[in-house]
Amino acid sequence: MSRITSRRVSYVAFLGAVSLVVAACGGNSSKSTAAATGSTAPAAASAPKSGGSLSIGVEAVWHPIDPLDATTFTDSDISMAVLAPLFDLGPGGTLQPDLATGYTAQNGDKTYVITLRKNVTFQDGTPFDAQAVVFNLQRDANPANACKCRVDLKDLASVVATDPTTVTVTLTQPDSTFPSLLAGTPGMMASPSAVQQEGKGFGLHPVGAGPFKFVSEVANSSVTLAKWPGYWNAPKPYLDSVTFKVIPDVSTRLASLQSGAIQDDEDIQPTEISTVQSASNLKVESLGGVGTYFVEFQTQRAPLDNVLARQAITYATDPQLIDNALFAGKASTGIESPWTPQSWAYPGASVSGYPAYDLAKAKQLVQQLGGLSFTLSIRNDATSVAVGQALQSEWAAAGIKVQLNELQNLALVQDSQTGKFQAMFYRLAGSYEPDGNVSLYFRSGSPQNSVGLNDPVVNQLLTQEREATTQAARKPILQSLAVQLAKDLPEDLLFAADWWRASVSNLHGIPQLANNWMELQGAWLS
Amino acid sequence: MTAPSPQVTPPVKASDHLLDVRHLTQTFKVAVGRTEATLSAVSDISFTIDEGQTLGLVGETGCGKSTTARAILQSPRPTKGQVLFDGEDLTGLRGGPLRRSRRKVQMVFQDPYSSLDPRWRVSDLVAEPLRINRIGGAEDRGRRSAELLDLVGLDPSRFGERKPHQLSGGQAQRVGIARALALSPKLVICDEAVSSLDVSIQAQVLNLLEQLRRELRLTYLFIAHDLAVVKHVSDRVGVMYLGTICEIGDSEEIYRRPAHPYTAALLAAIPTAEATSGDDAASIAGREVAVAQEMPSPLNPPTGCRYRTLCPKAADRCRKEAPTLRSVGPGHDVACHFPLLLAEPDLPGRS
Amino acid sequence: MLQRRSLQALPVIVGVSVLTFLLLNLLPGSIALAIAGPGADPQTIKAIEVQDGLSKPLWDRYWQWLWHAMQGNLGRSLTSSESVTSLVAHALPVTLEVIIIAQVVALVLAVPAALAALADRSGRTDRLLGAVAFAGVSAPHFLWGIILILVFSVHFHLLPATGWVPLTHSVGSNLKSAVLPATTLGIGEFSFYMRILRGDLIDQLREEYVTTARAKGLSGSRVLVGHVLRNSLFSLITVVGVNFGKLISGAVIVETLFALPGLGNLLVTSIYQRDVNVVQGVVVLTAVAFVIINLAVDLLYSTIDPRVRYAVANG
Amino acid sequence: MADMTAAVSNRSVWEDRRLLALDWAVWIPTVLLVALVLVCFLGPVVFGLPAPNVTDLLHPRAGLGTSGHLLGTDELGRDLLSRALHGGQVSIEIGLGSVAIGMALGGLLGMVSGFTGGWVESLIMRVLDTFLAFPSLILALTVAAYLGPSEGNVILAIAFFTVPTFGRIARAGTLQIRQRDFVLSGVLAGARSWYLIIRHVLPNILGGLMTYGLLTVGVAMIVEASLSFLGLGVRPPQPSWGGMISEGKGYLSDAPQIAFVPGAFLFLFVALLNLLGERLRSRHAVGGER
Repeated sequence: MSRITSRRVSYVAFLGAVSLVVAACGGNSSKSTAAATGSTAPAAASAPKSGGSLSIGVEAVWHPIDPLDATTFTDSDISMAVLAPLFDLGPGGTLQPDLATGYTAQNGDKTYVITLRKNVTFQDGTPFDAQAVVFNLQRDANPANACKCRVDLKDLASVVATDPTTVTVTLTQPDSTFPSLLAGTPGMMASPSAVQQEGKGFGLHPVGAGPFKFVSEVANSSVTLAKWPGYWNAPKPYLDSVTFKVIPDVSTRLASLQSGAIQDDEDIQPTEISTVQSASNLKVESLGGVGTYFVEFQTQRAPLDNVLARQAITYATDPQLIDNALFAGKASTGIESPWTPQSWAYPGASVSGYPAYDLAKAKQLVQQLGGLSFTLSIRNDATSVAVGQALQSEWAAAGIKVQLNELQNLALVQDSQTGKFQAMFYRLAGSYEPDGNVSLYFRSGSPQNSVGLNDPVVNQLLTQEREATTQAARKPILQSLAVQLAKDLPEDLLFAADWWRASVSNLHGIPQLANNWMELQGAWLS
Repeated sequence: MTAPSPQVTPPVKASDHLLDVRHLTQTFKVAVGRTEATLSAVSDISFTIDEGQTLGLVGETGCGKSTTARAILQSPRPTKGQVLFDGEDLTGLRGGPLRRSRRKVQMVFQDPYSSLDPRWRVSDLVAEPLRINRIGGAEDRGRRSAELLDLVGLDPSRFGERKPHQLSGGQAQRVGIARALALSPKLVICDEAVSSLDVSIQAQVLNLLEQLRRELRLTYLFIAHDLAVVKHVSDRVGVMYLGTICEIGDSEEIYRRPAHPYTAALLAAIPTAEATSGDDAASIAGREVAVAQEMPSPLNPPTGCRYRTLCPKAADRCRKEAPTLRSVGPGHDVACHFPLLLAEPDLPGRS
Repeated sequence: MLQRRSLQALPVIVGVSVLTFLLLNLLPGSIALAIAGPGADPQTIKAIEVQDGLSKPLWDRYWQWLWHAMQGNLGRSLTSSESVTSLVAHALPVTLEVIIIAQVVALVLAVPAALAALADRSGRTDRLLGAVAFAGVSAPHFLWGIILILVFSVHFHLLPATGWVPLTHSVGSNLKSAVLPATTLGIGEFSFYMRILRGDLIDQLREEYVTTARAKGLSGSRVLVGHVLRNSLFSLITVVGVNFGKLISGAVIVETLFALPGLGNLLVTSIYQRDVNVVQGVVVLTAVAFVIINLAVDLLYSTIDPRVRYAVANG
Repeated sequence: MADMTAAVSNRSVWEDRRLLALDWAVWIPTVLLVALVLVCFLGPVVFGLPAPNVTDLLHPRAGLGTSGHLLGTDELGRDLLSRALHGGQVSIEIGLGSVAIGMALGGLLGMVSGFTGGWVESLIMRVLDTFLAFPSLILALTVAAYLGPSEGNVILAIAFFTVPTFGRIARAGTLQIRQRDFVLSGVLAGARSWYLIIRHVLPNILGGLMTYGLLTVGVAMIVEASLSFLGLGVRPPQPSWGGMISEGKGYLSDAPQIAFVPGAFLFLFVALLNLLGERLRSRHAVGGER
């Protein structure tokens, strides 16, 4: 993470299926306590103050502000402010009301009845009602619209407006996670009349029911939003205007924060934390993370089709050393399963059977194998290059020879999806819902099963875990899954993919959502 | 042998002369401001040189002498006309045959330094033509190169290893001559071969050329802007003005009885016959400047006779009709409507 | 001449467009996947391929692009679906402003520096300025940029480290946001211009007319400024003109570093996103601009200076 | 434009070596450059430096003067001096290699087009103009992105964009040389174009090309750095000066040496090249001092 150049983009760009994976951690209990809950005011004693404008430095550019196009976190952050979702994903993954006030599950999680907030209008004056929700969900699910979020809605059977404030959604198969999806991209509500009027150009003139109105954008540079007085949750929003500025380079982004050009840096390097902490006018927040950094192995290709080779590599890996050297020891290590300490599925720092760092064992295995050499594919960003080189040297100590194959993001993603690699350093955005970290990637035949895992035990555990309804029932199944994965070893886990946000000390009221999206309606400057 | 443009040029006839230039024309396209114009550098000139003879070609700078020389050598090719050398039309040849025929015509250049690659040693420069034509081995060529240097009066052991910039102008020109002789040419074109040299050196080089002609039975086309120099070496003299030949004839005849007003003007500009071999190069240069200022542009030559704008005898006819060369005596042709000889009542007899 | 030169420019522009097209389409990685975003299902990717005509053969797509381009339609961005012309229209002023300020700053500093160096020929000032000029061209742009950010933004908080305020929003803030990038870009140019100008001035001083002017009793400084500098500046201007093309490359680095929404940034982002239409449009427009500037400089040069002519050799 | 006209003159700098050797502005940078090259290529062995890619994750970002690491270590604990010297090898190879290729190809095209004239010249010049009209860094960027990261590919990508300039310089020189009488003299002696190009044109324009080449080596090294800045340099962990600077860019506040050590090497080397190239070029220009 020396330079988490595209941390937020890559969450999406790296492994995709963001919307499914999106439900993220949020609740880093230690640091984000008071600010954590939805739209409530921060613990700071003083009352929120209206006025002022906020500039946020973001890494990635955005797509048109349209649920159909949203892929990056910047897309989501802007959508949150302009369009607003049906639900918010609060800390610990609890659903909180936004444009919808609640839901009931029926028919064994196959049917959901969603109740909507009354007396809400879109920014163009048209009413927000059940018809609008039906319109949006159908638009997102229509294959012709090629929504990037369509994978979320693939089980959608029907959407019906039961009455002006009630929508009934029927699925083709039970899915207990469906409501949380409505806190993601599919839940973003665009004004139907504006969509009809603008057609493809909607994303350039987005209209929603969110706290801020879209004012203008400068392509690849900035988006400006202004307070919308008609917002249902008056007196929010407090800020008069918000500007998102694209600053792709990590160090220049921090320099911008230091020099006052922006008030919030969405993503700083771990090595920069101390710099920010020492500045009196800045503060840093850990946003935690439910994703992980890991090296994935192509288990169908020599030489890593041999589990002993994978064990040797994993034994030779010392994540703590890399963390200390590159990230000032700030990354969360002790990850031996696909879940981080932020997730309720976290099985603890040690998973039985997982080959934790042991150089002697690694050497012995390499000897037994008669040597081991392979290619590690990495993205051509500074963080990946640094970690890749560190891994290379750690493995070299055990006699493993590695060639680094630096690729542009797109080529890397494509190689991953087509299984054209031996080993690949990767980062998974992670999902608050534990299933999101595993079933897509390890179930036989899944298109995203790039590691080529084909283990009936894993498949069965994945099915069991989905069918179980309560956390208590699911947790032991997930524990067994972790143990089975430690045995199969499709990935060498390094550390949690958590991130840090730096901002000026007088910025308050941005809650920590589980998916790490930014909700700005409660933000204010003192 | 094919003529380049059959419709324009008459069929090639065999020639008794060593060099027979017929209707030679050379034009260039040049940019003037933003438009393109045609510069007619040489316009329909014809002359012959017999074996062993020297033809002097005189005229002021810019009159087309050097262009003529280069057109004869097909570098660049003339726009129109034929160049018969040893009975072969050079304009019809290309590639290997042209290279072979042209070997017998060599050139001595005005600026000896420019004609010698500054990076080569003298002995190599002289031997290069042999090397290009793969004549003899390296040793033979070395020997021949030494002979040639000897022939032009340079001690091969002293000068062979030098580079051109370590030579004086006269020495460099001698190297140029030796190089031109390497392939035993029949015709040597001396393009202002002495004009860049000091006057005292000029005489030495002229004497050398004269000596070589006798010893090697060479034929010269001797180009110069200085009538006095030409007179020394030429059997016949041609006078050029603005791309045309206005008078051609035996050397003595031309000097004694110029028929063209321009020739007369040129002769009159030579201070005295005795002084020309002396050291008044300055006056020659001065005269050149003076005339050059008045000379019309070859981009837009006068109609009719090209000399009429400066001619004291110009009449209406001169503007309307371009004079052609016609005989005014044995071997003496002039292109003028009112030649001086005819104007004179008692025509001196000739022998 | 004008027609001839313009006709020569045409194949160059077509050549550039073919080259870009080939380069972009031969890059590894599917364009449709780039648009769909990773994780998209095959159906979506297929839909995008059909929608954007990506499944057609390469030459078909090129002809289609060329046909539309000739009608002034450069297509739409594959990622943002904004029209390429409007993307360029937004980005161009930023790049132009930075480049122009960089050029102006470089020139404004280079002229007095060259004169000062000349006045103190081979002296201390001359050497010092010479050293500065050498330093300017001896390190990559981004190294100077990083140093400038560290000093002026992070340490002294004088100027914003990054970002861009359009001229239409606030002239003051706009200039503030342009200072560092333009300076970064201008450092190399200043060095270049100063050295050229100094050399040219020395050459001019040797010319005959200077001696004549001095002989006529004109004062040294009068000759220098009135004649010599004027002549030298003229040749400098032509260099400046030609240099615009080179600066586009510099802008790529500077805009990435300073997060400016200019052409360079647009180009790099688009290359990474495989936004073929945008890259194609920007590169071709840049080439057109380059060709036009060169043409203009050549014509200016030949019109004003009678010594320069296009001699067209025969054969 | 100014570069091209100065590139060729009657007398070449390489000609009078004795005179050159007496000019301190020529020999000081030459000696220093040679010394720097020697240090880069032999230094690691002579000084017994640690291997450039051996990491010490326990002691990353050591400062200058740390025992065993004269210039400190980088973010992975690798010896910066060793990396800077090895990186120098790569950078110098890239600089020289790309210029050599560019000069050979551009020189050949320029000479052929200048000497031959006609449609051959038009064709070659239009192709070169095409590459010249392409923003050079973008060209290198796309080529590098296309070929993938490796030292050889970076050399090719950079060579690609030096070709047109060398081509133009060679052509301008050839046009001048072609008018000289010794070329006509060669033609009259029966020489073929190839012979004249190789034996007479090339030796006479080589000095100008080499001088410009010297300056271009510096430019090529800077372009390498720029490509690395954009993530398209040589394959890690192989060091290059440019790659090291961009790697170190992330640690400017707490370990500036990671970026500034290779930065200083690059700066020194390119500055010396510029000094030397500029001096040689000024000797070329008619009239001497400049």
